[in-house]
Amino acid sequence: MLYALIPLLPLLAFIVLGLAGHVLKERAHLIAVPAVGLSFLLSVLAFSEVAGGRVLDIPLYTWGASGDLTIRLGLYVDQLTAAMLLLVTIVSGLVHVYTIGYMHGEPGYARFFANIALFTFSMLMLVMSDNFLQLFVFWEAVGLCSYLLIGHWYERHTARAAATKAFVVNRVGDFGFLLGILLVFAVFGTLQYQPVFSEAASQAGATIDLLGTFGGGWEVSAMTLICLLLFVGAVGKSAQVPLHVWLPDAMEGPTPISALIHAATMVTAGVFMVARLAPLYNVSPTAMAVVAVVGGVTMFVGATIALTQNDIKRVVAYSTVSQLGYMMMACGLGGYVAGIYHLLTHGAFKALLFLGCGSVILAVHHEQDMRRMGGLKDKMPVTYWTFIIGSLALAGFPLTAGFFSKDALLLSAWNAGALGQTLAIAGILTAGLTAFYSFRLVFVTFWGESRIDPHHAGHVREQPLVVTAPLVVLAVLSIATGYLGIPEFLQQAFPGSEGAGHHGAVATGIMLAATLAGVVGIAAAYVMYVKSPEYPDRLMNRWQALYRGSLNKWYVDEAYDKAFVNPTFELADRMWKKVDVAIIDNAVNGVARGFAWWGWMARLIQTGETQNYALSMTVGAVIILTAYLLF
Amino acid sequence: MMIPLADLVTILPEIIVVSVACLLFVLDPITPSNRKDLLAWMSVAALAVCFIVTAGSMGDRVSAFSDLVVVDGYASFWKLLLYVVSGMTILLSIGYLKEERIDLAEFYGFVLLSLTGMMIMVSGADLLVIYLGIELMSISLYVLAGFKRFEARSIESSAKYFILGAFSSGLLLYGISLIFGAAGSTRLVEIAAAVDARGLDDSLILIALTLVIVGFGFKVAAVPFHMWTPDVYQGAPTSVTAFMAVASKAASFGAFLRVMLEGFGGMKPNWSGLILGVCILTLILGNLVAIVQTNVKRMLAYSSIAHAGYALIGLVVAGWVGTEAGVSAKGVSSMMLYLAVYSFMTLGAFSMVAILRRGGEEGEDLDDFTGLAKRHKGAAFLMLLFMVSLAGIPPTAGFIGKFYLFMAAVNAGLTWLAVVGLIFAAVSAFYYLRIVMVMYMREPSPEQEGETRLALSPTATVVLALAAAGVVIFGIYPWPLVSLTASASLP
Amino acid sequence: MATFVFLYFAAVIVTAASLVVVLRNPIYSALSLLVMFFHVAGLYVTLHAEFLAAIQIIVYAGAILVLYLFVVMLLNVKREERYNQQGTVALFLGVVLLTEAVLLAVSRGFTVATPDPGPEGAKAVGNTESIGEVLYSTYLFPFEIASLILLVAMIGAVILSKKGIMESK
Amino acid sequence: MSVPVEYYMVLSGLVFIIGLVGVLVRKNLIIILLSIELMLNATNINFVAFSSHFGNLAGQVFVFFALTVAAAEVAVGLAIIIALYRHHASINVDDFRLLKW
Amino acid sequence: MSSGGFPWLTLVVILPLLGVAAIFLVEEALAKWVALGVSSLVFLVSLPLWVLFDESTPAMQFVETHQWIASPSINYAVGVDGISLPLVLLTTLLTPLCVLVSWTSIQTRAREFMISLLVMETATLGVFVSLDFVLFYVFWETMLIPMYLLIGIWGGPNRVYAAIKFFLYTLAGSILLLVAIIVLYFYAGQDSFDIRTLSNAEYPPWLQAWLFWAFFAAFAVKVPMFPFHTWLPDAHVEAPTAGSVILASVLLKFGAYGFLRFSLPMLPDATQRFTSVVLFLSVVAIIYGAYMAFAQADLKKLIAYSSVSHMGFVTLGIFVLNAQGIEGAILQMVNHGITTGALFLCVGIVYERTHSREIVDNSGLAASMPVYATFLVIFALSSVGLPGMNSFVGEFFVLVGAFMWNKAVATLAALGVILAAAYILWMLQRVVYGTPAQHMASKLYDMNWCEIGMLAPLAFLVFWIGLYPKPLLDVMHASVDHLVQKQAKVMVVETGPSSFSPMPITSDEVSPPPRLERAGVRVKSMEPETR
Repeated sequence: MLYALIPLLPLLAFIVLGLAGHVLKERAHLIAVPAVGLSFLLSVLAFSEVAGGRVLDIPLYTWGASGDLTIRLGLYVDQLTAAMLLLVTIVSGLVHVYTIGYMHGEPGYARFFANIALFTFSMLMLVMSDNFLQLFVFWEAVGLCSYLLIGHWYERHTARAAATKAFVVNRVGDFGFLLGILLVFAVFGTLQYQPVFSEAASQAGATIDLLGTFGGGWEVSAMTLICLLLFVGAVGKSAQVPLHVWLPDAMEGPTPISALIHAATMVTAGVFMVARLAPLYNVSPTAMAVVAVVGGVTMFVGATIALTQNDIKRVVAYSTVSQLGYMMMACGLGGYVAGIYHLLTHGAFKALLFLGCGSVILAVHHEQDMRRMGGLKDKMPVTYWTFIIGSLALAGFPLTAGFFSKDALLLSAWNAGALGQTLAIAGILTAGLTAFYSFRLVFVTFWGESRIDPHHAGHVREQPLVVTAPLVVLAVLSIATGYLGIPEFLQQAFPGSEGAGHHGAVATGIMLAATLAGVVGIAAAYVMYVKSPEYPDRLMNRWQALYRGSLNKWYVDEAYDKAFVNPTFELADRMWKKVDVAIIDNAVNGVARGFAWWGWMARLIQTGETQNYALSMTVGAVIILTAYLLF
Repeated sequence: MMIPLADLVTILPEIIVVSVACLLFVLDPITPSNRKDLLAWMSVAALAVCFIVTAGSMGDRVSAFSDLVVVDGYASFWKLLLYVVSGMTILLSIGYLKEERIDLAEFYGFVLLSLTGMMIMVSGADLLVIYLGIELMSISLYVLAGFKRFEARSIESSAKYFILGAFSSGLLLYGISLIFGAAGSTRLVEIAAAVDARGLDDSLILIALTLVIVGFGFKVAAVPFHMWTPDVYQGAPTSVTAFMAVASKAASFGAFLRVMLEGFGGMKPNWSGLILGVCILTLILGNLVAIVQTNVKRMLAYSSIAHAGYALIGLVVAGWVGTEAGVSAKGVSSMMLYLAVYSFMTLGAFSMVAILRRGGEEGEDLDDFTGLAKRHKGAAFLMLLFMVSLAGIPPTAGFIGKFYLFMAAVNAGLTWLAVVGLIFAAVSAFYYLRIVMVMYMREPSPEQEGETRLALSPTATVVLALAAAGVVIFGIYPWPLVSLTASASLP
Repeated sequence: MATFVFLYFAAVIVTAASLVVVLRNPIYSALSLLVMFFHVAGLYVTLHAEFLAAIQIIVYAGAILVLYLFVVMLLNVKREERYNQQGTVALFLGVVLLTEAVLLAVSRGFTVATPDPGPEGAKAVGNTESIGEVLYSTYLFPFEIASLILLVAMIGAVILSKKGIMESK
Repeated sequence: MSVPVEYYMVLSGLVFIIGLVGVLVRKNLIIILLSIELMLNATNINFVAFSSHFGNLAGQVFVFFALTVAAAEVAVGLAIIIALYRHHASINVDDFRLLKW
Repeated sequence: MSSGGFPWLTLVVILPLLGVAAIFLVEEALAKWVALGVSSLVFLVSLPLWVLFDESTPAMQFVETHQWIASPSINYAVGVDGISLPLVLLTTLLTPLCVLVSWTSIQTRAREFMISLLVMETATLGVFVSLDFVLFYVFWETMLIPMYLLIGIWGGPNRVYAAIKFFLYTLAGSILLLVAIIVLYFYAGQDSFDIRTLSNAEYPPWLQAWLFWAFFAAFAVKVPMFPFHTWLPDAHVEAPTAGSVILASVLLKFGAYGFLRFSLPMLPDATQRFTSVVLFLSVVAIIYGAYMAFAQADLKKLIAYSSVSHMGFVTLGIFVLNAQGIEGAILQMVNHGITTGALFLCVGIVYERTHSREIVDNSGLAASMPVYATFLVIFALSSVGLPGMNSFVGEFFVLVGAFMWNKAVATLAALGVILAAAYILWMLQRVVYGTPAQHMASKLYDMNWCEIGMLAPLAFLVFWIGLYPKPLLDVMHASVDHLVQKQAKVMVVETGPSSFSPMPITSDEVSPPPRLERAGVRVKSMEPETR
C-alpha cells in the first residue's frame, strides 16, 4: 500500500494548492516539489522491487458495480509501469524545479503548480491502472490537465483556442477508446486487465456483426475491432496522423508544460497504452499492421513539417510528433521493448530540448521565432551545450541514448517482415530529416549573427540555477539512459515479444545506415544554415509547392476546418434556425395559434342577433331530426 | 278538501322559501333603507333552515301531491346545492347591489322565487310540474337579468334571454304535448311505461324527444342551443350571472337528467349518441371561443358553456348503450359531483368580477385584472385558485370533478371521449391562465392603479372564502361530496 | 259533418296564423291573432272543452291581446322592414322541420296512445266542475306554482317597466 | 264519428311551424311575441285534442296552466319591451346588439 | 423497511407546506430566512432516509398508507425504493440552494417567491414518493402552478410567453396520462390505483401499446425528448435562476422517473415493442441537442439544449432495459441534476452582476472572478462527462448498457460526448478565458462566501460520485434488478422473431440469452462443433 502514495502525494499537493493557492502564492513550490520528490523516491523503491521480476498488484477500492459489470480500482506495477513511473516522476520533478524559475513572478504561479501536481497524479494513476476504466479515467484526466495548462495564459486568444482544440481533438480519439472499452466488456465481461489478458488468445476467433442492426452481415474479428478502437484513442493522445493537429498548437502553453506533458509523458500515453495492451494487440495482426503504418506515416509527416517551421517550439513539437510515430511504429511491429525504450530516452532528451527552448525563450523575452534569435551560444553556454546534447540524442548520434533506442527500434522493425522492413527504411530516411531539422534549429538559434530585437538584445543572459540545473540533469540522462540496461529490464514485461537483440550483419547495417543518415542530415543543416545561408531560399523557390505544404503543415488544419469545424458550426446554426425554431417550435406554437384561429372563427357565429340564436336552435332541432330520419 | 299534512311536510323547504320571498315583498316598503340588509340576512337564514330540513330528511324517496312531486336523495342533493349557491349569491349581492345602485329587496325575493322554481324542477315527477318549475325559474331570471334596467346592456340581456327563453319553452311545451299524445299522461313513470311499450324508434316520441332535448339543451347552454349564454351572462348584473351560471344550470341539469333517465330511460340508444354529439360540440365550441375573449365575464360565460359540455359527459355515460346500471349511476353521480364543484369555482370567479370595480363600473375587462396581485394579493390568489380549479388542475376541486367524470367515461368504454375532454381541458387552461397572467405578470398602468379597486364587503368576503374553501377542501378531501353524490345518484 | 266543422276552423286558424306572421302592421297582426283565438276556442268547443274555450276567449282574447294592442299603441312604432335577412333560411328550415316530422311519422309508423279506460276517462270530459275538482285535488301543487308564476310576472313587470324605482336613489 | 286526432296534430303542427318561422323572420319584437303565442296555441290544440281523444282531463289541465304561464310571460315580456324601447326608441330586434362575439 | 413506523416521508413532503404557512405569518423580509430554514430542515429530515434505507430489497420502504378516497379506492400512499430515493435527496438538497441563490436577486414579492418555491418542493417530492397513481398525478400537475408563477413573475423579458408555453405544453402532454391511469385502473380490475398493484397486473398487448404512447406523451414532454423539447429553452432562459435550477434538476427528472416507475414495469410488452423508437429519439436528442447548443449565444439556452442532449442519455439508458443502462440512467438523472443545476446557479451568479446572459457580455471572467471561474470549469467539465466527475459515471453505464443492446446506438450516443466537449469547451473558452468584456468590467466581483457555500456542496458531489459512485449504485441495485427481471421475463415469453424485437431470440431458448450473445458477439470457439 505504500506505493499508493506515489500518485497520492501529488494529489495531496494539488488539493493543498487548489484550496490554499491564493494564500501560498509564490511559495507554492514548497508544497509541490517535495511531493513529487517523494513520489520519485517511492518510484525508485517500486522500481527496485519489480526489477527482480515481481509484479505488484495493489487493489484500492470497488468503484462501482452495475449488473454483471463490476469495476475495482487498483494499482498495477510491473516493469513497464515502473519504468514509466521513473520517467514521469523524474521529468515531472525536474520540470517542477525548472518552473520555479520559469514561472517566477507570474500571477498564476500557484495555479500552475496545482495543475502540474494534478497532472503528475493523473499520469501516475494512468500508468498504474489495472483496468480499462481506470485507464480511461486518467487518460481523460491528463487530457484535462493538458487543457488547463495549455490555456494557462488564457489572456492569449491562441492559447484559449489551442486548449480547446487539444481537448476536442483528444475527445475524438477518446470516442474510439470508449467504444473500445465497451467492446472489451462486451467480449470479456470484465474490464480488469488480468482476466482480459489471460483470455485474449482464446477470444481470437470471436466475431462481431457490424451491420447486425441493419440486418446485414459483416462479421469482423472482435479483437481487431477492439484494438483498432482503442488505438483511435492512442492516435488522439499520442498525436498520430490524422489527429496530430492539436500537439503543435499546444505549444501555446508555458514551456515546462510542453516539456512535461507534450513531450515526455502525456503524449506517450498512447504508446504506453498499446504496449500495456500488448496481449490484446498480439492477437490481432491486422490491428498491429494498422498501428505500425499509422506510426510510420506520422513519423515521416511530422519530420517533413518540422523541416520548415520557424517557431522554435513548433519545430520541437513536430519532432515530437515524428518521434511518437517511431514509437508507435515499433509497437505496431511488435517491438514493444524498443518502442518503450525509445519512449523513455525520448522523454529525457525531448524534455531537455523543450526546457532548453524555454530557457532561450525566457532569455529573449518570450520571442519564439527563431529568425529573430541567433548567436546565443556564447551568451548562454549551459543552455547551448545541453541543447546540443539533446539535439544529438534526437538525431540518433552515436553514443547518445537516442542512438541506442532508435537503433533498437529500427532493428526490431527490420525484423518484423516486409512491412517492417519498408517502415524501417522510412525510419532511416526520417532519421536523416530529424538530424537536419534539429541541427537547423541549433544553428539558426545559437550560431550566426544575433537577430534579436535590439531592445532586448542587451538583456540576454544565462538563466539561474533552477533553470539550468534540470537542463544539466536531463542532459546527463539523455546520454546515460542508453547504458542502463533498460531493454533487458523491460523485456520482463513482454514475455512473448522479441528482444531488440543484435543480429550480426543486419544490425550493423542498420546502425550504420541510421548513423549515416544522421550525419548527412547534420551536415546538410550545417551547409545550408552556416556555410551558405542563401541556399535554403534557392531550394525554397525551386520546390515551392513542397515548401509551402510543409510550412503550412500540409494544410491539415485548414482541411479540418473546412470539413468538420466550420460545417459543424454552420450546420448547428442553420439547424437551430431552420429546424428547431422554424419547424419544431413553429409547429408547437402553430397548434396554439390554430386553436386561437378557430376560436376567432367560431366567435363570429355569435352575431348578437337574437334571431340568429333562435335559428341556431332550430338548426339544432333539424339536425337531430335528420339524424333520427337517417339512422 | 284536505291537504294531507305529509304532503306539506314533504315540500316544507319550498314553503319556507316561498313564504320568505313573499315576506320580502311585503316588508320591503316598510323597511328603512339602512336596514335592508336585514332582509337579505333573513333570506340567508331561511336558506340555512331549508338546508337543515333537507339535509335532515335526506334519504328515501317520498312522493307527494298525487305523485307529482318526488323528494328523493337526488332531488335533495340538488336542493342542498341550490341553497348553498343561492345563499352565496344573496350574500354577494348585498354589497354588489349597493355598488350598482340597484339594492331593492325584491332582488332577494326573485332569487328565492327562482330558487323555488329550481327546487320544483329537480323534484318534479311530472312534466307539467317540471315545466312550471322551469317557467317560475326563468321568469324570475328574466327579471333579474334586466334588474339594472337603466343600463342598455342589462335590459338587452334580459330581452334576449326572454325571447329565446320563451321560444325554447314553446318548443319544450310542444314536445311535452306530443309526449302526452304518446303516453296519455305527462308523468315520468307513465312516459317510461309508454316508452317501454312502444320500443325504440317510435316516431312520435322521437319528435317529442327532439323538442325536449332542444328545450333542456337551451337551459343547460349546450351547443347549438347555447347562443344566448354569452350575451345574457355578459349583460346581466354579475351576481345574477353567477346565479344563472350556477344555480340555473345545476337545476336544469338535475331536471334534464331526471327526465331523460326516468322518462326516456327505455330508449337510451335513441338519445345517448345525440347527447354525445352535443357534448362534444359544446366542449369544443365553449373552449375555443373562450380563448379569444377579452371580457372576463363573457369568457366565463363561454367557460360555463364548456363546463356544461363536461357535465354532459355524465349524461352520455348514464345513457350509453350497453353499460350496466352501476356504471350508468356513476355517470349520474359524477355529473352531480362535477356540477357541485363547478358551482363553487364559478361562483368564486364571478364574485371576483363582481367586486372588482373600475371607476363606477364593473371591472369585467381582462385589463382590469392587470397587476391585481400587486395591489390585492389575497384576491389575486383566490382568483388564481378559481382559475386553476376551472382548468381542472389538482389539487383543486376542479380536478376531482373532471377525474370522476373521466373515470365514468372510461368505465363506460368512452375512453376517447375522456381524451377529447382532456384535450379541451388543456385548451381551457390557456384562457384561465391568461387571467392569472395578467394578475401576476403584468404591471398595472398608473391610471389603472387609481381607477380600479376592490369593493370588498364583508359578505362578499364570506362568499369568496366559502367558494375558495369549497374549491380547496373538495380538492384535497373530496370524499364527503363523492359519497354524497354516489348515494344520491339517480338509477 | 264534424270533419267539415274541423276543416273550417282549421282553415281559418292556419290562415289567421299566417297573417299574424305576414302582415306588416302589428295591429293587424294582433287582430288576426284575435280571429285565430276565437277559432281555437271554437275548436275547443267541438272537443268538449268548454271551460278552456271560455278561458281562451277571456284570458287570451280579453286580456293578453288587449295588453298587446295597448303596448303597440303605446310605443307607436314606425313602419319598417318586416323580415330580417335570415327570412328565407328560416322559412326553409320550418318547412324542413315539418317535412322531417312527417317523413319520420310516415316511415316509422305513427300511433297515438289508445284512450284511457280508467276512472278519470269515464268522467264526462269537458265538464267544468270536474276540471275544478281535479285542479284543486290532483293538480293542487301546480296550481300553487302557477300562482307564484303570476306573482313573479306581476312584480317583475313592475320592476322592469316602472320609471323611477331606482333612478331616485 | 269524431275527427281523428291526427287531423288536430297536423293542424297544430302547421300552426306551430308558422309561429316558429314567425319568431325567426319578423323584426318587430311584438310580432315575435305574437308568434310565440301561436306556438303556445298550437301546443294547446294538441293537448285538448289528445285530452278529448283519451277521455281524460290531464291535457285540459295542462292547457290551463300553459295559458297561465303564457299570460305571465306576456306581462314580463311586454315590460321588457317597454324598457327596451326606452333605451333604443325601437322595438326592432336588429337594433339591440350591444352584446355580441 | 426499518422506518420504525415514523412517517419520514410524510414529514419530508409536508414540511415545506408548513413552511408556506409560516411564511404567511412572518413579515416579508423574513420570508427568505424561513424558507431557508425550512428547506434546510427538509434536507436534514430526508437524510435519515438514506441512512435507514435497506439496499437489499426491491420493495418500497418507509411506506405509509392512509385511505384518501374510498370509492374508487385511492390512498395516500408513499414510499421510496432505490429508484426514487436518489431523486428525493436531490430535490431536498437543491431547494435550499435555490433559496440561497434567490437571496439577493429576488427583490420583488419575495414572500410569494418563497411560497412558490416551497410548494414546488412539496409537489416534486410528492411525485417521487407517491405510491398511488392518482396521488402521483395530483402532485405531477400541482407542480405546474408554482413553476408557472416562478417563470412568469420573476422571469426575464419574455417570461410570459415562456411560462404559458411551459404550462400548456406540459399540461397537454399529461392529458393522456390521466386517461391512461384510469384505463389501467379498470383493466387491472382490483379497485386500486396503487402503483405496486397496477405493476403486478397483466394487460393485453394491444392495450399496452396504447397506454405506452399515452404515457410517452406525458413523460417525453417532461424529459424533454426530441422533438418535444422546444419549451425547454424558452422556459430555462426566462426563468429566474432558482426556477431554472429546479426545472433542470428536478422537473426534467419527472419524465424519466415516469418511464421507470410506470412504463417499464406496467407495460413490459409495449416497452419491448417500442423501445427501438424511443432509442432512436434518444439518440437524435443527444446529437441534435448538442448541435443546437453550438448555435446558442445565450448561456442559459446553451445549457438548456445541453440538457436535451444529456437527458437523451437518460432515456437511452432506460430503454436499453438492462441493469447498466437503467442504473446509468438513474445516475445520469442525479448527475444532470447536480451538474446542470450548478451550471444554472453559476449563470445566475454572474447574471446578478452583469444582468446579461449573453456570452459576449460575460466573457473573460477568469481574470476578475477566479473562484467563480474555477467552479464554472468544474461544472462545465462535469457536464462534458469528464471521467472522475459525476456525469461520466452515468454516461458510461448508459453507454455500456446501450452497447449491450445495440452497437450502432451506443456509437451514435458516444458521438454526443465529443460534441458535448466541443460546445462546452467553446463556451468556456469564451466565458472563462475570453477577452474580458470591457463594458462589464466594473460590475464584476468574485463570489462571496454565500455563493461559494452554494456551489461547494455540489462540487463535492461532482467528485464524490465521480470517484466513488458505488454507494449510490448500491442503493439502486435491488430495485433495478427487479425491474430488469420483469423485462427479461417478457423477453422470454415473446416467441419468434418479431420485427420490433430488439434482437433475434430463438424460441427454444428458455433463459435470457447469454451476455455475449446479447451484445451481438459470436464466439466461435464456444460454438459446438456440429450443428
